Amino acid sequence: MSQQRAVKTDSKLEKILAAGHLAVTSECGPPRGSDPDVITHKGNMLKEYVDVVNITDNQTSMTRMCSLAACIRLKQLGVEPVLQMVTRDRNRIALQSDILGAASFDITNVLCLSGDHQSFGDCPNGQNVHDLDSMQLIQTVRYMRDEGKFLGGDDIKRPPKMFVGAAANPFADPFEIRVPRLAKKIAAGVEFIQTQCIYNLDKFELWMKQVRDRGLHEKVYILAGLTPFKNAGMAKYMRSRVPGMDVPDDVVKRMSDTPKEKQAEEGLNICIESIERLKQIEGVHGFHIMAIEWEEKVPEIVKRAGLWPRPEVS
Amino acid sequence: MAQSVAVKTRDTENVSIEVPLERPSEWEPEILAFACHYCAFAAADLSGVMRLSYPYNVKIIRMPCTGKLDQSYVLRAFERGVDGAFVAG
Amino acid sequence: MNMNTPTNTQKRGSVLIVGGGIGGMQASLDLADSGFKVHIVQKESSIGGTMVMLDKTFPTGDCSMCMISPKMVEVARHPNIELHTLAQITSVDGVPGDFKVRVIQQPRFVNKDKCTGCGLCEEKCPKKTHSEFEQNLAVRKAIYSEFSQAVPNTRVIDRSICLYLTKGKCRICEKVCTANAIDFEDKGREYDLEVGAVILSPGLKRHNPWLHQELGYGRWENVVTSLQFERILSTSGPFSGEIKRPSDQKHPEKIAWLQCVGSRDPHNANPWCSSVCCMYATKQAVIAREHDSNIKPSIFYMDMRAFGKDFDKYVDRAKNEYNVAYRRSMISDVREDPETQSLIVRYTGDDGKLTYETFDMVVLSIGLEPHSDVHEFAKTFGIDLNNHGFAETSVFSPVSTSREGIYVTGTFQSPKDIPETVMQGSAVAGSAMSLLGEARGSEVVEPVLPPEKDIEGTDPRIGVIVCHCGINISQTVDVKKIAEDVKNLPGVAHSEDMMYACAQDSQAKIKKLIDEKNLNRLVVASCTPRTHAPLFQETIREAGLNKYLFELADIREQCSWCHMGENEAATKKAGDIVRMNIAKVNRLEPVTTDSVPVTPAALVIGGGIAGMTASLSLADQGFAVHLVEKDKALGGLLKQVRTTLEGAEVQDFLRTRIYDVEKHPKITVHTETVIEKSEGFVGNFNTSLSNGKQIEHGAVIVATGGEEYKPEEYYYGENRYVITQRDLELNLMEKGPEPGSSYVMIQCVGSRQEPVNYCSRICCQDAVKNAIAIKEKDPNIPVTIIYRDIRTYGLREDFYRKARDLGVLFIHYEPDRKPEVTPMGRGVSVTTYDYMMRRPVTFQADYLVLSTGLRPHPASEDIGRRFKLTRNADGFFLEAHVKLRPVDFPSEGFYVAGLAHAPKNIDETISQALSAAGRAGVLLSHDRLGVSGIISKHDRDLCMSCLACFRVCPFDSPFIDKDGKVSHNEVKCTGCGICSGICPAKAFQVNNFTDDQMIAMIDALTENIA
Amino acid sequence: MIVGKQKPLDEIWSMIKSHKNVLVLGCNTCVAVCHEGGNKEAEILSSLLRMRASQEESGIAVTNSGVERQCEHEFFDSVKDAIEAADAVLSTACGIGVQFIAEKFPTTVVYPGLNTTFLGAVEKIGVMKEKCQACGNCVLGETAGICPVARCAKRVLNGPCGGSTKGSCEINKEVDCAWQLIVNRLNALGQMDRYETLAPIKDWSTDRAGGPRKQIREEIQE
Repeated sequence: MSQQRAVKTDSKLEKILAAGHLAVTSECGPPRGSDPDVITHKGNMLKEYVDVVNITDNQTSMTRMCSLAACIRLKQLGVEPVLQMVTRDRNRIALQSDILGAASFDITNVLCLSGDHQSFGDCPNGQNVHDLDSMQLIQTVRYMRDEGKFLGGDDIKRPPKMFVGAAANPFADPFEIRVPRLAKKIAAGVEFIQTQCIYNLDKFELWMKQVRDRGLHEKVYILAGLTPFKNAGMAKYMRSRVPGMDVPDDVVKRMSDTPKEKQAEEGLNICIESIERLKQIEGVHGFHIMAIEWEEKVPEIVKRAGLWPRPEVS
Repeated sequence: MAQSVAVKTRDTENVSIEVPLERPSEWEPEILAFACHYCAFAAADLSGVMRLSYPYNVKIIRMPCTGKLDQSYVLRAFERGVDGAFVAG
Repeated sequence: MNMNTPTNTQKRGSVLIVGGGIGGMQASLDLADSGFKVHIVQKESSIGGTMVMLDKTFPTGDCSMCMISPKMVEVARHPNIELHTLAQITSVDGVPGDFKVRVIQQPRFVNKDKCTGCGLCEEKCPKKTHSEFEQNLAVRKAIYSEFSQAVPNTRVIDRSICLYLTKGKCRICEKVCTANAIDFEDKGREYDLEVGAVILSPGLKRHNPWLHQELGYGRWENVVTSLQFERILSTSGPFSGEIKRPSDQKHPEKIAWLQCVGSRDPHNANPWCSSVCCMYATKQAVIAREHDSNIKPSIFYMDMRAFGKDFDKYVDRAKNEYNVAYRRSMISDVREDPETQSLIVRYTGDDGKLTYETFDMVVLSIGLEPHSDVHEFAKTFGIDLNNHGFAETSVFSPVSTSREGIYVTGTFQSPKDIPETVMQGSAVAGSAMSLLGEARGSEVVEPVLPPEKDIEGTDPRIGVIVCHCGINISQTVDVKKIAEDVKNLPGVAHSEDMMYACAQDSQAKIKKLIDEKNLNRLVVASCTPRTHAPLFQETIREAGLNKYLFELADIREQCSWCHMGENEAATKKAGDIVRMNIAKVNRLEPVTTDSVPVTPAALVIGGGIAGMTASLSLADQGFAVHLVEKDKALGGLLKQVRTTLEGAEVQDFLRTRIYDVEKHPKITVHTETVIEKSEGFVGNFNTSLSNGKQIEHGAVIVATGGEEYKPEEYYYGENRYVITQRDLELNLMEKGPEPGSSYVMIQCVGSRQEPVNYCSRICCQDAVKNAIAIKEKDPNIPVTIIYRDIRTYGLREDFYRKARDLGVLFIHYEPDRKPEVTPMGRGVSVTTYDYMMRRPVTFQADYLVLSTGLRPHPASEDIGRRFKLTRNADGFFLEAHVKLRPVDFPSEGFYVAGLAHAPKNIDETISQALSAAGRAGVLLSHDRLGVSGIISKHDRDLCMSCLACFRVCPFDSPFIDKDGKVSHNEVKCTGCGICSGICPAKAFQVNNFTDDQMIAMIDALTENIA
Repeated sequence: MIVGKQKPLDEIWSMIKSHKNVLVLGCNTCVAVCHEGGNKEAEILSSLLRMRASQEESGIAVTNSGVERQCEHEFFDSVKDAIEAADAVLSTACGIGVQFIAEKFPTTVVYPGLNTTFLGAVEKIGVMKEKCQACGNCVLGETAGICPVARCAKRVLNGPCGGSTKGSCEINKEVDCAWQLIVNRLNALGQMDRYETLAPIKDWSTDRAGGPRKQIREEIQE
């Protein structure tokens, strides 16, 4: 496994990764309402089986409970959250103040994203912000942490100690700039990456090879994103409707060839097989299992993929 | 106002079109034609040469080409009471 | 024979044209437009020839009359053309450049100056007879005009049947004629004409199928000739376009066309192929189905000869879209079923069995043949005829007869289609111009006109003339009431009605009125402006008024003639039409037309036979020529051809042609040169060449030629026994046929199948030529030609027969069952399916000869892009009009000749080159190019250069000027007004169609309802 | 140039139908070039409104006129009394013209005939596309001449985002992904090495976000 690296924050995820273990993270979407139990229920389910849990920030521009509140709920449950922040909805003042808010609850992981365009969500007529873009947000969080200063230049009393992450989509166009873009994010200060869900393993391996060629896998922890198919319909939807998603035809065919009642199980098998194959790829430091509205299956996946029990770090 | 009815056409879902009012018997419509000198105007001449007969309430304005038509001609005609206009070229 | 023989006598600036068909008309217009006096002598009472009898033409389906009637009107109205109808030539003396001809004109019995063509006499004449024009399917009177749009449309009395002229009774026509134009004392006359050159375009007679009793023409009523069927199709024909059986007027469902009636039939009719019947039969079948979709057409033929441009595509569309059934078998006889009067036909079906099929109608595709009096005709003009009775011409000078200074065009030279006839029309015009070059303009008198009255700032004083046109208008429209009603409209200074506004005396009266009443604008309410506006415009110009201060209100064709019997409504409508035009004329302004200088030089692109022939003809006409050739030497594709089908030596001819071009003082040859940059417009081009030269010229002739297709099929290139026709011709010439060897040829290699779906027209001739060459040298060498259709059209049919007589084997193949070739040790074996014996047959061939087609030259793509000349889907240049402007491009000043336009034979290329030179000569003969008055005027102050006009103008006349703003090139403008329709700033206004004039017309029309 | 789109006739009619005497005023520069609000379109619109009025038997009088540009004081002199005679003006200029009339004729009601849409270029006749947002602080020098602020749906300054597929933006196949164009151009110019330099956080104070802007040329100011 990769060698030890210095730990800069109290983030459990950073410690696990620095210790060279394969990290496992998951994701859950906060409710479209104020009921906290949705978070606590999902938190408890994932607690034993993953190291940290991402909380999405108004994913696909659908208005939901804010990511910060859900993270605080998880924190109170003893589950380490990853605060996702999109630059679509807040300008630089709101972003910095939310980071401080999260830091005050010792939330130590943040994922910087541009966010989906508001026309996908429930308020297509709304104005978007995009004061910063995702890379500039990475710079901002690292500046607040390492320099202890606001963007405006003033000092921050008790600066936030966040382990900074970002997303990466090896399958979006134009393919030839996807690795340079990762390099750019690293230059901006990103420390861990959670990739888009992987179905085209060949293309991912090619991307990883190019990452390794530039030695980027030693500069950033890369977590391979996975989403098991519940049924053939979901596979077809992901292939055609979700931008930047690369679902090869043979995977879709494999799903649609299996009879209806067995398709969920087949989806999980594909996920497990992918994890086995991803384990062999040098530079993959862990898995980000996004079981959208299927969180209950994460334990089974983690167990069957031989990633259980989770390592203990102090 | 004229009522309209929804009609399903080949490539669009129900498009609403005005239902034409039924025609009062003694009504004489005023029709105006904008004809291109080389083809439609010549065709009108030929129908005369062959003594074909057609209703008299159409009058023809000669133009160098139908491309010369300006919306303001047609609108002017409608504003001044013309009931129907066609462009032929 | 050299193009330009020096003669000592003084040359005449006039030309005699014998025959007023489309070929003669084209020649007359080209010559008259370039300053020559033209005399057209026509045997019948009206010009028009065969084309006016046709309903539609292939391959576009345009209506024949709409294309030819504007030409006829132009001929009748042209100041330099004099029509001698009902006339014949009896003798021709003199030398090239100075002939004296004697003309005998039959009496017309109607005074052409008085007769206005109103047609009252014809209506009242009691004596009827068969109408020759309607092919005896309808009747005409003793006093008649050949067809409704005859030119001149003066009536003529047929003295063989006129009751007065035969029995001294009747004279009704004289009584009813309000213009007292009837003159029974007319004796006709005899007179001489002195001309510089003579052009023979008498056309041809249709074969009379009465000879073939077995086909039943004349016995069974429902057997008609193709020309009769053409009249049946025509809306102005006997059944006004409704397809009916002559026997019971019922709508026929099954119609059969029998091809080659009187053609390709050496034993009891004509040996040659008439070239046009396959295509007109296909067209008639297609148009019949368009008239009546439940017609089921079948065509019985030997070879489907669709060799022209886009002809194959037309036949394919007939097969697939109009499901015309094509049966490859000849019909020997037609029997009638007495009860139904339908016709029974017998032929071998695809399954080889004899099949009987009943048809409601049978159309005999009759061929063309020389007039019966052709020998006497040839004697009069002192020209030789070939053995078939056509004018004797050579492949290399296809429009010159055996007698110098006498030329021939059209079907009298050999059977051909309308575009080739029109091409030869312009070609003979070009040749006559070369002969009489320096006499141009000598016999043409420019009318002297008084200076134009300046009406600036004066109020409108409009004269309104409302015409009776005999009774044509006044029987339906109350002419006097209209003249009265408009008397005190704003701007009207005088209004009166006249019996015949277009008559000579009325013209004089109008001029007097203009002077007396100091009128400055004129409205005439009578017939259609399209034919009569120029007449009145010239009259008011002669009275000192700018000719654009005039408008003609159409109250005959568009009112009285189509609302007969509804007098009250028609009068009201006519009143509206007259008021509308008065409102417009109130706002008319005088239009000054300027002109642009023309550089009397031409740029010819391509040094093949087409480019060289065009250059020589233009140089002989006196114009400088710059001939640009991309290769090292002139000659083009023809350098690889040894002899023509007729056996003439090509290389000798080519050498003399190159010598003539290189030594001609007026021609500058630029070899190894291409066009660098070219700009300008008609008459004023400026081109820089890759050899650094900068040339100014007024016209461009594109002769970029073609390229032979290098086959990839049938192992060509891999097996040395597989050669092309060119290779075979070369080694036949050098070594002759190998004794004991055998030859197999395959036709249509790389042609007539998608994506190259056109016929290259020359490969059948090449195959037959080479086959004959082999057989004549060694008769027992087997030669087999595997073909789809042998298209040796026209007089080339003789050589197809000669090849068969010499023992050449011809076997038919279908595209879906192509011959298979397997290479052997020596030579190849070829297997093909024989439709006669209904099984495959195999030949051992020492040599497999592929007849490869022609492709457009790759350089044409660059030339097309550089000069914005469009090309069709196959890559050949697109002419302005497939039938009537076959060598012009849509944009002025550009002409095409040779293979760049479409594949063609050597003589056709030479004809087209002469034609292009003729057309270019017409343009370059003017030192200034007048710009028409009805064009768009651009106001730069209103224009904000939004470029909308720049993008939509079909003639590229708006351009971005040096100051970055849009300017408008009036020379290129045709006045269509698309720019003024789209211009957001209303910066464009078309003379005589300005927005305020159009709005004024609309307001006038809607006065009583607004 | 400034591009606008005529409002639907129903919306315009509902605006003006309560008035007695309406003047439709065209502007003959930018919105005339895109055939939406020029003097000619004003004439057509007024004719349509007159016909609508007659269909609904309302006694409204609709006249039309036009000026060269509705963003310059002096051009209004020629139509001053026409405006004052009307109790409402329907201006088919862009938003600038409508507000200019409101400023110059305080007691005259003014309505917009157009929706001003964007600053754009004429791709081909009849097709206009947005190219610039006037952010006041141009980055085109760094992005090979293609603006991510105006032409990327999420104004990503270090793009492309994860949603770019086959050269199109995630929101709509018809919209080009600006960053795909930038990458193509950088490739064409052989400047791909510049792709990895991080674009700094942008100063939006010069943009509309910084408040309505004013620009003064000292030397030609009266």
